[in-house]
Amino acid sequence: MKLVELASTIRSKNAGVDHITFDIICRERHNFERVRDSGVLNRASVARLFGIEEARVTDFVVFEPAQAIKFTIRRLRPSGCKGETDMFGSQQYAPLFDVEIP
Amino acid sequence: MKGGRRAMKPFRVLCPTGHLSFTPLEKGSFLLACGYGPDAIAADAGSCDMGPRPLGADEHVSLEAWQRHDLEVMLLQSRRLGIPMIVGSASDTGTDRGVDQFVALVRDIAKEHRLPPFRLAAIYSEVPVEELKRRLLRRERIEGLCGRPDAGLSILERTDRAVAVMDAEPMRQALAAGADVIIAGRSSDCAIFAAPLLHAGHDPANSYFLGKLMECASFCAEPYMAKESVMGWIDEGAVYVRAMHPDQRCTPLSVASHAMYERPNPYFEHVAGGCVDMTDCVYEQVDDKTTRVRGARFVTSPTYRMKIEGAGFVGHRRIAIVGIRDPDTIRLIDQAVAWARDKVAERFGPDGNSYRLHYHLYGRDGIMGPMEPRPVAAPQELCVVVESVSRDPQVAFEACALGSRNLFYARLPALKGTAGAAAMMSDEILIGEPGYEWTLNHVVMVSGPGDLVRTRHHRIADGAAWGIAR
Amino acid sequence: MKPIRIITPTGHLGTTPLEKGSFERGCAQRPDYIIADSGSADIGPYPLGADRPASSEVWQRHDLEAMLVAARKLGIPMIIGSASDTGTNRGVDQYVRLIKEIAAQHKLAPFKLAAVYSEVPVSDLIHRVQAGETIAGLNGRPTADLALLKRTDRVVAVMGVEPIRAVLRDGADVIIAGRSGDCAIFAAPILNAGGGEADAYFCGKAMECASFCGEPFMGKETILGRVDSEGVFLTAMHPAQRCTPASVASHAMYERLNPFREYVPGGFLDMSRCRYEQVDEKTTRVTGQTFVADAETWIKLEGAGKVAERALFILGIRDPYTIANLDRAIDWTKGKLAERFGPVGGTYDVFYHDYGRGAVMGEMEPTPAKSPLEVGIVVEVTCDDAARAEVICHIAAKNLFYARLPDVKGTAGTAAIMSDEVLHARPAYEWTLNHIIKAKDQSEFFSTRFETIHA
Amino acid sequence: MTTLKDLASTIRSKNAGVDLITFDIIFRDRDAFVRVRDSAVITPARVADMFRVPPADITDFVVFEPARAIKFTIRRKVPSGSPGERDVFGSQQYPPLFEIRIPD
Repeated sequence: MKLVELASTIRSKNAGVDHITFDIICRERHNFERVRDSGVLNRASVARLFGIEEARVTDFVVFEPAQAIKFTIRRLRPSGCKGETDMFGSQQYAPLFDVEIP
Repeated sequence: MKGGRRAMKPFRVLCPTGHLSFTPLEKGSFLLACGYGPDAIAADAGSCDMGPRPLGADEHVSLEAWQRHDLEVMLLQSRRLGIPMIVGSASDTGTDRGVDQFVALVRDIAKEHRLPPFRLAAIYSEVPVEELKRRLLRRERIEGLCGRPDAGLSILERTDRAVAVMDAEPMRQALAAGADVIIAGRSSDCAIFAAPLLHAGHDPANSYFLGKLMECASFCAEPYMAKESVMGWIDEGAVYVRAMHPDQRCTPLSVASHAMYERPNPYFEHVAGGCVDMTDCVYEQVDDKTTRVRGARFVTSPTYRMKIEGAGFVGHRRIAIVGIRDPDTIRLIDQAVAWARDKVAERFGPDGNSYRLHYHLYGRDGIMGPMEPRPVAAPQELCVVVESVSRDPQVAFEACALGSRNLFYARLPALKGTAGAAAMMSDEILIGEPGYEWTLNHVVMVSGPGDLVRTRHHRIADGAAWGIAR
Repeated sequence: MKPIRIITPTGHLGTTPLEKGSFERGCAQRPDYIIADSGSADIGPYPLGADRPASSEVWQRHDLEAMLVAARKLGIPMIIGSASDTGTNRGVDQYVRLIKEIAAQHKLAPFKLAAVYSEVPVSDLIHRVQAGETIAGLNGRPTADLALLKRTDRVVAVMGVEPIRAVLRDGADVIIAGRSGDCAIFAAPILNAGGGEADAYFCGKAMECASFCGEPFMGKETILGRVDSEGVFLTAMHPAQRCTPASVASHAMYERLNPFREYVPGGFLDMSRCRYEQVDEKTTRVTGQTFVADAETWIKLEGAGKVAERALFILGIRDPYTIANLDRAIDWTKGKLAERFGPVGGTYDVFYHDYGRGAVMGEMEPTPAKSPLEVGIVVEVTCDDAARAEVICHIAAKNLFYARLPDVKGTAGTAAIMSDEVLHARPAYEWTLNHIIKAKDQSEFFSTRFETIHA
Repeated sequence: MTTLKDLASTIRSKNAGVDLITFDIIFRDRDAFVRVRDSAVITPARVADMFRVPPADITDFVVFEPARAIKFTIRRKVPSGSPGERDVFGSQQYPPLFEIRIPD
């Protein structure tokens, strides 16, 4: 099953000027557990998905209260630099949709 | 050609550029062509292609440095060879401002190069909107072209500036009066070349037809090159065009292809006094670089009708650029746009009241709009360019800002991303050039070309006087 | 402690107008404070560096008017943080002027206004570095040196609760604060009322984006927050919105690297043991948050500096051959630019944002579309000189229009020009400072001015 | 399957004045031209349908032998360069013609 079918929210947003943080939130408890326990999402897999070095993934947290998985990456360039295409980092999450969860 | 002059060398017209000063002309092939003994140098300096703003705002789009460059190259050769130089549709639009600007440039160049005195004819064809209103009051018809309705008072009220498009006659008369240099207002492209040919005694059919072939300079040759010279002449009832660049040729295919370029129909070219009929034209290669065409006819119109072009200010423009990568937002983009439009309407009323909003959806149908045969339902990425127009600059700003930022806040069912349904390239509202519209693409009936066209003759002697003083 | 109730109508005052319906419902609850954050580092470095608002003054006035009139009618204090998007001195002064104008327009009875300034002169920081003080980088940034400070045009310090607590104690009715920590403007009155630090900061953290802590998603709706001895309570005011454990917990982690910690001057809020409970249809209670105090006080500094002028041009491409060969076409045009203006990346830079093929994500796009039907291209040129940026941008775009590729069948123009114009974009700025500096106390970088506003 | 793009050497669109966009399909190869011309696949009705315009908005449609070309012209919904313009020169309106199938 694809992540998009299990999660209720998948989003990205600036976390300060140097980071973009990603939130994957599941409204259904069993969906959250399924995603969490699958182990498909981890530092290495998200780094691979976005084509960045793993060291850029500064945080990776399973956040039980929100039934969420949250990770943060250091931006390739700070927000709003010349050449910017996504000032708020708010459209970087789409590739997560198609991650397959067994 | 008339029998008595058959022994003479045919009258040759040289065209160095298809749009004087849009980018600088190429000197190499032009100077080469000057070595072939042209009898006139002619070039078109205008176009409707740049949209209505240059005419409406009465501005030129070409850089003055390039205008000066092209006029200087042409003027020096025309004075050196002692042949007329004719420039039509001065300064992109052919308004009175454009004619005056080119006349001033020619004066400056003459002075700088201390050219011997010469005669210049400035031909004006701007039409005051008041004059058109008077015609309307006299119940004269301002007839719409291309399916446009006839002009009424309301369309004239929306018009800031109008020009009449002259045929060759005013330029021919100026040559007959002894002009060495002609700076003309808005002119039919082909008329600029037809004028010296008519003055030399050629018939209108071949004169206008040759002008049609030559007006874009090397566009009638192959391989494709932008701004190279071509030479044209009429002999034995046929027209000839020859590429001047060493690597270019005029071939039947290249010439015929150009004959149909940028025109709705390949067979007819309308000018004020009539129409060139090219239906029976025959194209033949006569030497490596030259093509001959025979068979053009001229149908004189029973009435003399001049085309009027007009443009008017529509409003201030503001632009915002938004990218979207979320597949759900992309799938529901029409709803997102409707949401954003509603937010603007809440503040300023419906679109069309004090503002207009345009959403350009690059990735779906941003280029072709409703003409797109297969708009992509779900492209991977969309670029939304939000464009607002209003006579009030503050309304234009706010409509654009609300219309773009609310894409970010759009409430769509089944949306997974809640931090913003859009990516702002940068959170700024760009100031576009003011918006204009083509209000007039019409014709009016006139008694003759002199009805709307005025000619002023000058003697340009500043350069010589200055030279003698030294 | 005595219970304290706060409403906030918007997560960023002025960006788009606040929604009046739920705000009026919030006012009808007779809150003790009306508070809103008006700024963000989210809007990029330009507004700070150039010292210009990102929002329209019309909308700023709209929101301030709604809040001021309601606060004076209810007789309660109103607090605005990070005035005019960036919280520079210009922003504070602009909001003070708007408050005066609105007071005059509505003939409001006299009230006491406090302006709290937070801008730090770059020269002051240069002196401090020369004197051996450390300006430490956050997020892996290196320590600030003189070269970095010289590239900086403008700096604000981010205030914590102390400067706001102080003016509240001195009787301020309306507070216009410079750059402030988002949760500090909410935490200050709660602390003054005797609330604990953990609850005060958590309440601020949950409320700072207004209705973002409710569900379903809505943009600018009012939220009511209450702190008492039983914990923090959050209630959505819009009839169709609720605050649920999931929505509040989700928001607690929003826009932050780590969902459990929120750093403020003097320590951090630890949310790792928070409990979220639904207490009624629209309200969620949160307990279990703790505050970990730090012996030292560090103040965050934000700074921005100008990098270059910018010019833009918009084109579209529909021809599938040009799209398939777009990289070649772009390389060709870059080569033409290099012939004329020297190497790209030297005295100028050019970006072809090719929407349709991965412009939004750039290098991070895992699956760039190979042959989209249509590509929208925004040509961006940056250069020190605005006129030169315009010329280069014009040519960078027109060369794409004239690019000749061997297989292309259209010969009248390889691109569609939306409108034949170079758009003058605002200059490019960079975030130079995202740093912290040690302070004697929480008030060191901030100054306060009181004024009585007579209509 | 042969498509128009396999046979034509130039397929282009361009403004023809402020109210019209004109389309040129040009063949270098005479046989290709004859094949497309005689197939009668490209007709005013077909292009009106393809570009979603009423047939009356096809102002001209000509098989132009001297240039080995088929040429037609469409009336613009809005004059060139008006606010909201997508393609001020009309120069990217031709690509849908590429995929027209030409029978053997």
